[in-house]
Amino acid sequence: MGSPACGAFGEFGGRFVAEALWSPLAEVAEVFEEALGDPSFAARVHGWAEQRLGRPTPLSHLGGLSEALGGAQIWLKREDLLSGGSFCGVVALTQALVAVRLGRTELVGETATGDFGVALGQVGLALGLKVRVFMTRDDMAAEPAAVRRMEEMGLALEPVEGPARGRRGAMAEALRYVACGPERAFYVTSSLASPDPYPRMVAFGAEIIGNECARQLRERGVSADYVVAPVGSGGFACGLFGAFVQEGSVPGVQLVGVQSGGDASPTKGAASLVRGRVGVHMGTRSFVLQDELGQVVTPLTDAAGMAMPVVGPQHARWMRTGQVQYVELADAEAYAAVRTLARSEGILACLESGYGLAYALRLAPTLPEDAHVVVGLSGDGSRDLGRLARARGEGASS
Amino acid sequence: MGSPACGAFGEFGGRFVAEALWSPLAEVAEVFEEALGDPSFAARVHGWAEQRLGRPTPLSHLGGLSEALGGAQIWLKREDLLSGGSFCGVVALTQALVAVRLGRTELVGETATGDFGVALGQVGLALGLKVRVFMTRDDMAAEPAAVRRMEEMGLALEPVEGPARGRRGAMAEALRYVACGPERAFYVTSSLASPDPYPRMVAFGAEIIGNECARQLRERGVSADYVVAPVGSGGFACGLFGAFVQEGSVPGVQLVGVQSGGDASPTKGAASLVRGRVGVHMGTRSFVLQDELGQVVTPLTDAAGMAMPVVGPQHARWMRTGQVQYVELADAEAYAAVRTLARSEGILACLESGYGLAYALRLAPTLPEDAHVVVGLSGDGSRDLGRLARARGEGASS
Amino acid sequence: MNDRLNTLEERASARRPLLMVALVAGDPHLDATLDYMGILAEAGVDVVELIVPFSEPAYHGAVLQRAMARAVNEHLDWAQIEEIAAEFRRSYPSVALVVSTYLNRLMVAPTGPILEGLQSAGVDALWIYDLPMEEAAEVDALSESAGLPLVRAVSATTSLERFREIARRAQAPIIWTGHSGGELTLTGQAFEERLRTFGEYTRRPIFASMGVTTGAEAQAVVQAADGVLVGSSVAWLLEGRGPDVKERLRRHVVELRARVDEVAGQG
Amino acid sequence: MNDRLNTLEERASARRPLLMVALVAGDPHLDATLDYMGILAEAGVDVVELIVPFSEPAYHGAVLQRAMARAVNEHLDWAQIEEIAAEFRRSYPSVALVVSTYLNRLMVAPTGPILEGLQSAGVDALWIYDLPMEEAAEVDALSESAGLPLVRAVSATTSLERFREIARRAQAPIIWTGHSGGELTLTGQAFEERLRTFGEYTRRPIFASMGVTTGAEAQAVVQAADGVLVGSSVAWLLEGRGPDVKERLRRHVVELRARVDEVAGQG
Ligand SMILES: Cc1ncc(COP(=O)(O)O)c(C=O)c1O
Ligand SMILES: Cc1ncc(COP(=O)(O)O)c(C=O)c1O
Repeated sequence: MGSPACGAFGEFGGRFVAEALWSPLAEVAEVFEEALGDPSFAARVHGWAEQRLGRPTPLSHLGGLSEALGGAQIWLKREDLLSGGSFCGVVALTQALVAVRLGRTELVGETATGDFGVALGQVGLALGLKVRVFMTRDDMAAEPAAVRRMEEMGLALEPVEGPARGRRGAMAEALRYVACGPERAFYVTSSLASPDPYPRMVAFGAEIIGNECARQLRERGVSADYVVAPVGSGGFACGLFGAFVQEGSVPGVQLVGVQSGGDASPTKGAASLVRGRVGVHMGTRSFVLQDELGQVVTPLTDAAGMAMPVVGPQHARWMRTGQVQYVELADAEAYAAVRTLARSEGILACLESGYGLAYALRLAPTLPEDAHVVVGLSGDGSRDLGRLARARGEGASS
Repeated sequence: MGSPACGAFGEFGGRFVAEALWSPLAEVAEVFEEALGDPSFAARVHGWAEQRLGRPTPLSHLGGLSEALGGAQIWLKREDLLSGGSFCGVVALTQALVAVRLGRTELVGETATGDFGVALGQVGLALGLKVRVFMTRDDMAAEPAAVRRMEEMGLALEPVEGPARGRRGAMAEALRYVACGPERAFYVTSSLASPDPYPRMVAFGAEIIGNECARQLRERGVSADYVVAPVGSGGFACGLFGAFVQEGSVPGVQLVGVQSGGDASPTKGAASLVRGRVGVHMGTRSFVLQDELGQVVTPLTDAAGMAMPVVGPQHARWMRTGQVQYVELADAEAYAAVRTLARSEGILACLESGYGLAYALRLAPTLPEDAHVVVGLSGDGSRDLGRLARARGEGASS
Repeated sequence: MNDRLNTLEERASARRPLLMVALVAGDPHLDATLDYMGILAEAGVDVVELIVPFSEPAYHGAVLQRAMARAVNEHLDWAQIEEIAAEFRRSYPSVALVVSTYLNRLMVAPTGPILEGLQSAGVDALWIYDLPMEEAAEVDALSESAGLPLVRAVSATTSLERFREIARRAQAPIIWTGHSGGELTLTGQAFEERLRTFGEYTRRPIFASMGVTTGAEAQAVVQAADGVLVGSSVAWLLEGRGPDVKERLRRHVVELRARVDEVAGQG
Repeated sequence: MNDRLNTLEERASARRPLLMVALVAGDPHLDATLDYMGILAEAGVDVVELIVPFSEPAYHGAVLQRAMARAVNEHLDWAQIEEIAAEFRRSYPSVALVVSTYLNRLMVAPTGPILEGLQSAGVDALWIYDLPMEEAAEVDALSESAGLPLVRAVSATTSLERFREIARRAQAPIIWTGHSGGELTLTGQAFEERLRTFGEYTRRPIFASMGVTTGAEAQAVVQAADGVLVGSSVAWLLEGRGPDVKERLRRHVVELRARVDEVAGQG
């Protein structure tokens, strides 16, 4: 089946939802479009991002590691420095400001690791909104610190029962809640793989990251040859690539999205763009990891942020047009890359970022010293310390 | 006894160390003074602070909370947003760059919560230095995540045995290690209460925070009536106050340092400036919590960063001159303030910051709406979540 | 429109309340499903909804999510669904049959032939939960050429204007999804008023899915709607199983039928 | 300079190696300390160092840290220290006595009177661990007017130029702090050379504190230094206690004395 009618990215995207959600989402889309045309909206987003979320994050040149690798200069866009994942922050912020514009009084979202729930609390409470967060019982048990943090903020935390299906189960519950009270509740998501207008709104928030990065490169007099980012559902990468993808705007830069190949056995892993087929899941038409019957496959990967069976529609289009190259790397290589970075530069990246890093570590030695490779670090590795230690114990990659 | 000869702040400060450390510290002082006269040093510090540590941190106006309190406008300097305590970052950075200038190859420091050890790793490895961190066994057991993080970075972690005395025991061991190899090892500390030139160096790094804050206030067209900060050994407060304390430069601003009064019984707590007497401890002449025999008293407070029996000499001087007002507040009030901030604005501050916040929450309603109170948040409250939950359980303050 | 769908409209116009009951295909296995469909037909349902299970049933509540999770393990393909539909049609030529699923399950192969296969097997209409009108253009065309009309859903968030457009396109029953897998989105009077208003703009029967578990609730629903759709209470009954599950299923549906029929000719 | 300090200088000039042994006052209690001091005197030490415990012994190793932690519980004030010094002086008029502590303990009251009290009680010199020359101006003046000279420390990080300034001010033995509570900072030849050079610039005897635990080690130290300071091995022995602790203390010091004396007249 062909292109979606609403919020299309070429043949991808769309608003594939139950009827109960159509009109609420249409209303959100309408207000979001209106906001895009209002310069004061962008100013508010940028003001809050700077004054409340602590943006911009820096761009760090890794002089030592680049020299050790003996090739291209490696640069990191440092989303790891802001606590809790600054990607979640800008994404929650943009949507929360749309909610305020719509006169909604309650933000409703789902969280898997807890980061997005915390981000919703940070921006929602600051804006005087109520905040309700759906999280599966399994995820709650796995992330007690994030749960405690949300409790301290006084958020309404909704444990989701039923077959444990990570973010997807919680998302369904959150949407259902919104469908019951769309005049006050506003659905907010961190997933680029979502029904229109969410992929557009997530990208709008996340693009702050790429715009900063492009400006920082200009200020440092550097033109990037490669921009590399991890791709789970793809929000962070979409934001980082956004400033570079427009034809002509930054000529000659190769964009690379790196997905998790799990333990490197071909039928597992989370590389939706490499091993998925076109389908509709989570309200959007995109690449979906699925079996021959159309049942969605649960990806197996150690990186929490990468375990998504469907990718944002922007990436599906960029793969089709060839504007971005997508590859998969095994978990073991991501672990090794995280460790290399920690030991050489004292920067502890999250495992998710390890896939992009690992690609850069392979790539840099093949390039001349005046080439520049930018890697997007999407977050800090505190949460992965246990996994890193176990992976080292198993000798997976040391 | 009177004023110290070296690194004096009025009658406070000095370099009260064993002979073995005198010359190494004198050499550090000399190079530090030379660096202060070299504009390229300041440029390097600021460049790394921005490009590697992610400074500046934002200044946030709390519109909602200020309105709810019905008085002065509350502003927060947001050191909580940078992971691991950005105060540690700038302080480690400044000293590490002095070490590089001196041609030293190894940074040696102590850490209690682990934050400073991580910060040493971050800046030391980036600068191509080896990093050795001393930490008591008790502190290591209490902070497994920080220990794992330092292990991932490949730092030389030195467990300190002997009577558990937190940072003080580890500091003694670190200094002793440096005394054995002063031609390669460089001592680095996060404590403002330390022998010269460390109080000057710590302040030089931390003042970046106050300078940013003063500039941000100017940019927002605001002139602060109060600047409030928590004071343990006082490094963070010293950095924040630095830009405001010079007579004439910012007229009319009242500076307030808030210490922990522990459980509010008069002989406990950590309020060295309120309840201490002049003495020499940790190499500096300042206010020391001590008994009538001159034995140092271990402060009892729930806030890790506040449990210091001696305060940096700058604060001792400012108390004498009246340039800063110092008060103590009970732990229970700090818990309540952290919770109020979390619930009203979605910002989870560390318990340490709760003392300053609590003061501001008392103060704001007594002031007119056009008054401005700036509170320095020294870090994020992830580490205090367990304590907060227990304090709530005990009904201490809810 | 085929005879069975015509009959539903006629009954609705005659104020004879309609009963639709849903079953998850393959819960717990395909043969059982055929037996259960027979029981529904014998007990007098007007329409059987045969749910083709999907691994991600985002718009179903916990009971049907569990039923689908069980059924997914049966790995049913479209040929098996056609078979079961054809078998049912042979035994019960006059009971309407709606197949329902999520869009992704129709995208594993060219969709046109899947629709044609279902139509030939005697399926009367297809309900795709996550395909709103605006995104349906292509499926509409395929549905038209396959002669397999789409069931359209409406809800509490559907404006009257939007309802009229949906109704204009509808060639099969319309379903009011009045509970979103859990809570009712409109209750009591508001529900009745909305249904009455909508009813004025369409001749298609409107079934309401309201989380009904008892005959009394079903009866209340058909005071306002042309018919009632009962789903999770049946899946819940089947989940318990045990030796007398078929008899309990039969009694449940007979009770629903009886209570619903008490409303005949009223309103 | 008093007679006892003069005697030390004369012995050093005559190449008669000196022995100084340290005890923590109040470990485990004050009476025991007086007994232990007597044992040292009887066993022939030239100098007793009486360590006044401080809660934060930053420049001591683990053994003396533990000893001080025990002694801090005895809550000794300066009057008690004076008493014990006076008592010792009455019994042993010719054994030199150095009192040592951290600066903070001298700041609880006007420092001049504390120094005067110690001097009157028969203390020969005062060693303040954390008071380097540059910060000592005021204490120097008080020490001068009280007639209680300061022991000065030197170390591997002390330059020759700095040593000469320290030596110039010294009115009492100088102590080479050659280990920093653990590792030696200079070993073997380097240590000997440095001591020899320093020795050329002062008439004050230089005691070396080198973590000595055995007679053989003590003997090695006095090959290069005028005397040896033994501290933690004694504290370690006392820490074990048991019924025969005094006898073991006596034997340890007698052995140190004997081995040290074997070097007499050499070098
Ligand atoms: C201020 C500053 N200077 C230099 C560097 C790295 O310098 P180089 O590329 O010369 O190693 C960094 C890296 O982050 C930096 O922040
Ligand atoms: C951009 C921006 N606008 C506004 C505010 C607060 O606004 P107000 O003081 O109007 O509540 C903040 C607070 O941090 C902010 O960051």
